[in-house]
Amino acid sequence: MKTIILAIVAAVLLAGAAAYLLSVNQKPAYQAFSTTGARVTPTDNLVGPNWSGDPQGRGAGHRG
Amino acid sequence: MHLLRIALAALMLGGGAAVLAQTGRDVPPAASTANPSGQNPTAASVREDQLLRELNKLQGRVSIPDGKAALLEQPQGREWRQFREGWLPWIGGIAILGMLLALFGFYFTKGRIRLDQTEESGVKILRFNAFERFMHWLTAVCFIVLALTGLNYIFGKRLLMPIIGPDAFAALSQWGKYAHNYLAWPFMLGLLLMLIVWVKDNIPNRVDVAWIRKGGGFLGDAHPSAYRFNAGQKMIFWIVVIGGLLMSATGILMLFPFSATDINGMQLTQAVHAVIGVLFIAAILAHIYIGSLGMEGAYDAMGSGEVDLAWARRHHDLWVEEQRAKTASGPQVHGARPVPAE
Amino acid sequence: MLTKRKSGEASRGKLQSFASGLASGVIDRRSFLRQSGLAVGGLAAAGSIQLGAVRKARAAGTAVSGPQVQIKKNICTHCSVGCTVTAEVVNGVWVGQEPSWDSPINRGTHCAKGAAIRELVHSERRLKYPVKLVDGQWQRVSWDQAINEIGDKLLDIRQKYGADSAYWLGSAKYTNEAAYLLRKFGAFWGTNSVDHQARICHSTTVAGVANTWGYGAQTNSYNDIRNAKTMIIMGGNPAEAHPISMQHVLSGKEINRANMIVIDPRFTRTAAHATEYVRLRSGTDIPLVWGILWHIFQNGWEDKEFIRQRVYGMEDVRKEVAKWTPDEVERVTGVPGEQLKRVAYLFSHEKPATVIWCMGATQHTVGTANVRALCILALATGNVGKPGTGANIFRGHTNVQGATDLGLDISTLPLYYGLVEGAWRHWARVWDVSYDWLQSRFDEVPAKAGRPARTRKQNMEAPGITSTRWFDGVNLPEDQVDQKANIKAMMVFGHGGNTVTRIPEAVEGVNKLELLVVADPHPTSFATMGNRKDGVYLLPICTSLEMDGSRTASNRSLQWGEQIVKPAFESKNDYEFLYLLAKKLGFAEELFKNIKVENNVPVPEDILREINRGGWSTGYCGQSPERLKAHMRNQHKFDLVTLRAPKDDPEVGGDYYGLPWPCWGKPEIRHPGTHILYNTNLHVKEGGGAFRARFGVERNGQTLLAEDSYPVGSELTDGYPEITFGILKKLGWDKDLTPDELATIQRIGGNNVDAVSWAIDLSGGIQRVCLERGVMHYGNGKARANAWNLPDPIPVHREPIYSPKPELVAKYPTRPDERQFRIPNNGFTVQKAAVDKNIARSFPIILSSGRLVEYEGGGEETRSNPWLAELQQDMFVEINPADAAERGIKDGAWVWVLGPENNAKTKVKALVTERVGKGVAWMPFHFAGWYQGEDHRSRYPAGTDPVVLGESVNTVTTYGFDPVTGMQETKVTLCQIQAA
Amino acid sequence: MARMKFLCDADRCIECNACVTACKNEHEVPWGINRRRVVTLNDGKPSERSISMACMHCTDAPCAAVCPVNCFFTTADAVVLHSKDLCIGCGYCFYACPFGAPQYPRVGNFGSRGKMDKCTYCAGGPEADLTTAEYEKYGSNRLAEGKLPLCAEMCSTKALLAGDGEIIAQIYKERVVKRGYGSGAWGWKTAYRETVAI
Repeated sequence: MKTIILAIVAAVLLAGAAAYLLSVNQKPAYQAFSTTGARVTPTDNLVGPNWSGDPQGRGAGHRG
Repeated sequence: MHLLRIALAALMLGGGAAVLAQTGRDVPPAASTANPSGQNPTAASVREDQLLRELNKLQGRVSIPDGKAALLEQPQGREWRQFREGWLPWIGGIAILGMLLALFGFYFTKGRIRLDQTEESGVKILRFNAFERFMHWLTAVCFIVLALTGLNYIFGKRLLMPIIGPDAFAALSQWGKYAHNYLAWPFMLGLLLMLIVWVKDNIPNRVDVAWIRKGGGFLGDAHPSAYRFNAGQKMIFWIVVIGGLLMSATGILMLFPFSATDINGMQLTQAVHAVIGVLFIAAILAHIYIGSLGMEGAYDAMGSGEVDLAWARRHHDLWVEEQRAKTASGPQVHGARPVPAE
Repeated sequence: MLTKRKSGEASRGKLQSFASGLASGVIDRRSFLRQSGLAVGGLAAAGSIQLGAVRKARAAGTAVSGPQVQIKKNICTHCSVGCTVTAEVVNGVWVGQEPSWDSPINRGTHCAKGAAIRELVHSERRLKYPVKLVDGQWQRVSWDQAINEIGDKLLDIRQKYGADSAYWLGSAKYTNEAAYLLRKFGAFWGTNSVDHQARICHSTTVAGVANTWGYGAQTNSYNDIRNAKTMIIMGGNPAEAHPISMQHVLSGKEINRANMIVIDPRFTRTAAHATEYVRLRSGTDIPLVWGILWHIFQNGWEDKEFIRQRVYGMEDVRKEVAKWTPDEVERVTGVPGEQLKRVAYLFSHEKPATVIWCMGATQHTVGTANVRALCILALATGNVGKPGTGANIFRGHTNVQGATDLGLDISTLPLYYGLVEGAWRHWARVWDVSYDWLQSRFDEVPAKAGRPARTRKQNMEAPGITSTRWFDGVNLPEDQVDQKANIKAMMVFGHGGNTVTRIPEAVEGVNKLELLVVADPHPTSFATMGNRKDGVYLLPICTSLEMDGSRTASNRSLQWGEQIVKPAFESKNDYEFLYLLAKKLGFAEELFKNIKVENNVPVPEDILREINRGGWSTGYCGQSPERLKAHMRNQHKFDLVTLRAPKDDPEVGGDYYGLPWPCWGKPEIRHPGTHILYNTNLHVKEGGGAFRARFGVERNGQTLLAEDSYPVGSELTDGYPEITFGILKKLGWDKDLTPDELATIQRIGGNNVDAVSWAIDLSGGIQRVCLERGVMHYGNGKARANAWNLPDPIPVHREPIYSPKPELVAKYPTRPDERQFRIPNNGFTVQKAAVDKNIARSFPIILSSGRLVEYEGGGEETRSNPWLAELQQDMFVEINPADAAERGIKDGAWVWVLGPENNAKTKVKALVTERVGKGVAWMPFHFAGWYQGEDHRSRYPAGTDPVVLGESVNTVTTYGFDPVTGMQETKVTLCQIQAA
Repeated sequence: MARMKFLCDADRCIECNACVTACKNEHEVPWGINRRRVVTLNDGKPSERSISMACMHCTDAPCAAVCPVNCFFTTADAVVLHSKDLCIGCGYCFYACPFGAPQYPRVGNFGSRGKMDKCTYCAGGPEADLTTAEYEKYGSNRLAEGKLPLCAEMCSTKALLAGDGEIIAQIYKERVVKRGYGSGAWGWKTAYRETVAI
C-alpha cells in the first residue's frame, strides 16, 4: 500500500508541476494576436477582469 | 462519414495520430491569367458550391494575426460531431459494457482461480521490486483518473448531469478537465518507465506460443511454462505501451491545439484519442480483473511485491530457475516471517 | 484555480428539470434561466463589480436605451462621404452608436472607421494635456503658459524674419468655421502660406476642373451615381477610401445593370466588383484617356451637338488625340487597343455615364493635366450636367471640400476669390477692416538673386509655399526662397507628418525650425521626427465630434454636427485655441469683430453667418445655421436619388439635402442648393446652371459663350457673360433691385459702380434679380477643352520623374525646370539625372502608395483606435509573386524597401499577392513611428503612442511636383525590395 | 416566430470591416477576440470575393451537440447562445463549428483557455435582458431592444443581411434577379441545410 500512496503523491506533484508549466505557457489573446508593430492595452469586457473568462473569480490576473 | 473511416483505418494501422498538416492551399482561381486586365471580375466570381466540391473547405485571407480565422468554412465540423455524438458513445458503450459483461460472465462461470495447496510453501520470492511497483501504480492511478475524466467527456452529460445537475456537473467537468490535462503527464512518465524497465521481459518467444496453444491453462488444467511474464501478460504490456503511446501522442497534440496540424487534423486526433481511449479502458478492465479478483494471490505481486515460491514455480517456472541461477545462495528470502496467503 | 460556483442556491430539484428540459431540444431562455439556478436574484451580486468610468455610466441605466439616453447627431470625421453619426450619450459619456437610418447619404451604414468612431473621444492614447519639449523630454505645461510662450516666439520670429516665416498648416478635418477662421487668421497675421491636406489630395483637381468649366468640385453626388448606366472609376479605390459610396455605386450597378469599368494599376477591392478591369502602368493616365478618345473620334461616337453648343477648343484635342494610336497607347500604358475600344463604346453609347477619380489621377507631376483629360472625355461624350453623368470627384477627408472652399489654400482667399486686389477689398469689406491695414500686415520682400523686390501689396497678392514643400522652404539656401526669410516656425493643426513625400528631408527641416507647434488630438509623427531637444509644443485639440460646426461633404452638401460630448481631457476646440492665440498676437478684436465670443469660445453659428455674408462667389451665402440645422432634423424627408425634399414641406420644402453649394442669394430667398452642377434642364431657382463664363467672351475669333444652350426658363436664350451691375442696367433689370440693394452696390462700386459683379455685391441683389429671371449670374459659357493659361493647354503625356522606361522619357519628358510658389521646381533636372544614373535598373520596381480602409490620412488617430489597429498591425508592401520569388521573399517575411533618393530604406512586411502586377509594388501611407528600421515609440509623450506603429512609405517616395499646384508624386516612383 | 439567420451577399461585400468594428464597438469586445471577421477568397485575382463570417446560428448546431457540459441553448427565434458560467473552455465547439466562430480569451494550450465567447446575434446570454451582468459577459442585447445585430445594420453596402430567414432570403433573391448574378448564400447549406435558390 505504501508504494500506492507514494505513487499518488508523486502523481499529484507531477500534475501540479505540469499545471504550473502549462499556465505559464498560456498567453492572453491580446498578446497572442498582436505583432511587433502593436502595443496593446488590454480591456476585459466579455472575458472577466482576470482573463479567465470567469466573471466572478478574482484570481491572479494578467492585468496590463 | 469519411471521418470515421479514416479514424478506424488509423486504428487498424496502429499508426500514430495521422498528423495531417493540411496547409491552407489557395482556392484554384476560376480564370487566373498572368494579367487580369480585360477580364470581367463580376462574372468570374468564385461560387461556394463549386469550391466546396473541389476543396471541401474554404480557405482565404484575413488581415488579423489569427491564421485560423482565415478558414471560412469547414463542413467537416458536422461530420466530426456526427462521429462524436453518434458513433463514439456506442463504440465506448459496447467496448466497456461488453468487457464488463464478459468479465462478469467469466467470473460467474469459471469463478476465481484458487491457489491450490501445492502453491503455498510459505516461502516468498520477490516478483517486483519497489521501483517497479511504484511506476506501475503511478501509471495505474493516473490511468484511473484519466479514464474517468475521459469518459466524463462522452458520458458525463448523458449519465451524470441528470443526476447532479448542470452546475455541479460543470464544476466537476472543469475539475475533470484540469485533472485530465495535468495527470496526463505523470501517466506518460509512468508509461515510459514501464516501457524501459519491462520491455526486455516482454519480447514474445516460443514459450509464449506454446502458452497460447494451451489457452494459458484455462482450457486444460496443465500449467504451461512461462518466463517472468507469460503471453497474456506480454499482450497486456504491449496493449498498454502501444495504446499509451497513441494516447500520449494524440493527447499532446490536443493539449497544444493547432501547433502541428489544422482543424481537420485536430478532429481526427480527437477521434483517434477517443476510440483508442475507450478500447484501452476496456483492456485495462480485464487486466484489473485478472490482477485482483480473477486470480487469487496475483495482487500480491504488485501489492507487496513478493509471491509464494510454489505459486511462482507453478506459473512462472522458467523465471524461478533464472532467478535461482542468478543468485547462487538460493531464492531471495526476506525475513523468515511466513506470510499467510490472503 | 477553483472557479467559484453560484452561491449555494442551486437546489437539486430545479436542476433536475433542467436536464430533462434540455433533452427536449429548444427551450426559451426564461426557462433555461430558471432551471439552471441562474435566477435573476442570483445575478444581482455579479453586477456589483466596479468597472471603468465608461461602464459606470452604463451601469447607471439598466440598459443603453434607458430614459437618460440623449441622442446627438454629428458627422463622421474621417472621409468626405459625410456619414451621419448617431451617438447615445448618458451622463455626458458617449456609450453607444446607433445606425443613422434617416441620413440619405449613409442610410444607417458605416465603414470600419465610422463604426468605431466612438473610441476617438475617450481613447486613452489621446494627447491629454499640453506638453513642451525641454532638453529632449516632454514636460507638461498649462495652456496659458503654452500660448504665452508660443505667442512670444511667433512675435519674435515675425520681428526678426517677417510674417512669411511662420507657416500655418491647417487641417481638412477642420469644420468650415474653423477653416475659414484660420484663413482669416493667416490674412491678419500677414501671410498667404496657409495650406491643408487638399494640397496632397485634389489640389490638381480643383485647378484642372475649375479651369475647364468653372468650379473645381464633384459635379454630381454619390446618390446620383445610382442613375449612371456606365461608370469609369480611374485612379480611385472607393471600396477602401469611400466605402459608403460603394453602397450607391453597387446599387446603381445592380439596378441599371450598369457597366462598372475600373482602371487602376492595382487589382483593388473596387476592381473585384468591376464588369471590366483595365490594368495600366502607373503614371500613364493621359495616354489611356486619349486612347479611349481616339476610338471615340475614329468612329464619330462623340456628342457633336453638345460640343458645338457648350465646348470650346475640342479640335485642338482632336489633333493631340490623333497621335495616340492603339499601338502607341499599348506601348506606353500596356493596355491592348481592343480593350479600350470596348470602354470607348460603352462610355459613349450606354449613357448617362460618369467618370469617378481620386488620388490615382491627381497625385502626379501631371495631375492637373490628368484631370483635365478626364473632363474632356466627359465633355466629348456630353456626359456633364445631367443626372448620372459628370465628374464625380471623391474627395478625401471629412471637410477637405469645405476647407478648400473656405480658403485653406496658399493661392486664394476664402471661396476662390483669389489673391487679386479686388478679392482683398471684398473680404476687407466683409471683415469690416481696412484694406490698407491688411496690406500693412504683409512683409516687404527685398530683391534677391536677381529677382526684383516685392512691395507689401505685391507680396499680399503672391501665393505662399505649398505644404508639399514646407521643408524646402526651411532647408533651401536663403536666396533661393522668394520671400523675406526662410520658414522658421511651423504651426501644424490636425495634419500628419508622414503624408508628404521625401520624409528624410522633412526630418532635416524639423531639425532646423525654431518653433514647431502641433495642435492635434494626437501627438502625430511630427513629435517623433528629427532629434530636436526643445522648441516643440504639442497642444491637445478635440475632434470635431466634441464641438459644434458644419462640414462640407464631397458632394458639396453642408451638414451641421452638434457637440456629442465635451472636449476630452484638457483638450480645447479649434475656435478657442485660435481666439486665445489671436488675443496673444494682438489682433483678436479685428478678427472677431462681428463674431460673438462666449468665455473665450467663438460661437460657430456666428462664424458661419459671416461666411454667408461673404460667400457670394461660390454660393456659400444661402446656407444659414438655421437652415442647416433644419436639414439635420428632417434628414428622412430627402429623396434617396434626387436628394430633394418634397416641395410642400414647411421646413425644408424643395431643398436639396445639405443645400449643396452653390446655394445662391441670401438665406431668406431659400435657394434649394445645386445637386447637379451645370444642369441646363432645370430652372436656376431649382438648382439649374450652366458652364461659367469666367475666361472672357471671345478668343481667337471663337465665342466662349454657350451657343443656343441655356438653363430652362431663362429670359436670355443664348450664351451670356458674367452679370455685373452695368449689364443689369443695359438689360433694364436694375429697376428690380430694392433701394438698399442699390445703395449697397453703389457703396461697393464707389466711382466704378458698373463693375460691381454678382460676386462682390454684398446685398445679393444682382443674384436675386438674375435668379428671378432664370439667368445664371456667373454667365453661360463654354467649357474649355483648351485651357490656354495652364502650362499644357491641351494635356500632354509626360513620364513620371522616376520612370521605369528611360527610353520613353526622351520622347515624353517632364516640364522644364521653373520657379513655382516661391521656390525652384527642378523636376526636369531630377528626371534627367535619374535616367543618366540608370535608376530604373537598380530600382526596377514601380512603387505606388494608397489607402487602407481601416486607417485614414497619417493614421495617428486611427492607429490609436484599438478596434481598427487590430485589423492592420504591420506596415507592409504588396509584391507580385514573380518578383517575390526572384528575391526569395515569402509572404509575411520582413523586407527592406529602398528608395532612389536620400538612400532611404524602410523595413516592412511582404504581402505576396497578384493584386499588383509584375514589377509593381504598393504600400499604404498611414503608418509612422518607425523610421528606417528604428522603432521610435519611446519618442512619443508617455502613453500617447498609437497602438500600431510602422514605417512610412513617404520615407522612400521622391521628388516631383505638379507645375500648377505643387502636388507631390506619391502614386508613382521606383524602388528596390530585398529580403531583410 | 422568426428564424434568425445571417446572409452575406459576397457580390456586395467590399471587406470594409464595418461589421467587425461595429461588433467591437457595441459589445466592447477585447483585442484578440474576433467574434466577426471578413475572409477574402482568391485574394488579388479577378474571381476574388469577400465574405463576412461570425456565427451562423446553425440549425441543429454542431457546437451545442458536442459540448461536454451542454452549456448551449437555442432561443425561440433560433439564436444559438451559451452560458459562460457552465462553459469549461474545452474547445470542442471550435472543432465542431463549421465557421470557426468560438473564440477563447487565452491561447496556448488546451489547459486553461477561459470561457468560450462567440457572436450572440446581439441577443446577450442567459442573464436577464439588458442588465450590466449580461453586458459584461455577453455584450449588449439589441434583440431585446427590438433591434437587429449592429454588424448587419451598419454594413456599408448592405451586403450583410440579418433577420428572419425568409425575409432576407427574399431580399437576396430579388437582388440576384434584378442584377443577374449572385455567388450564392454563403454557408447556408452547411448551417441551415437549405440554401437560397437563385
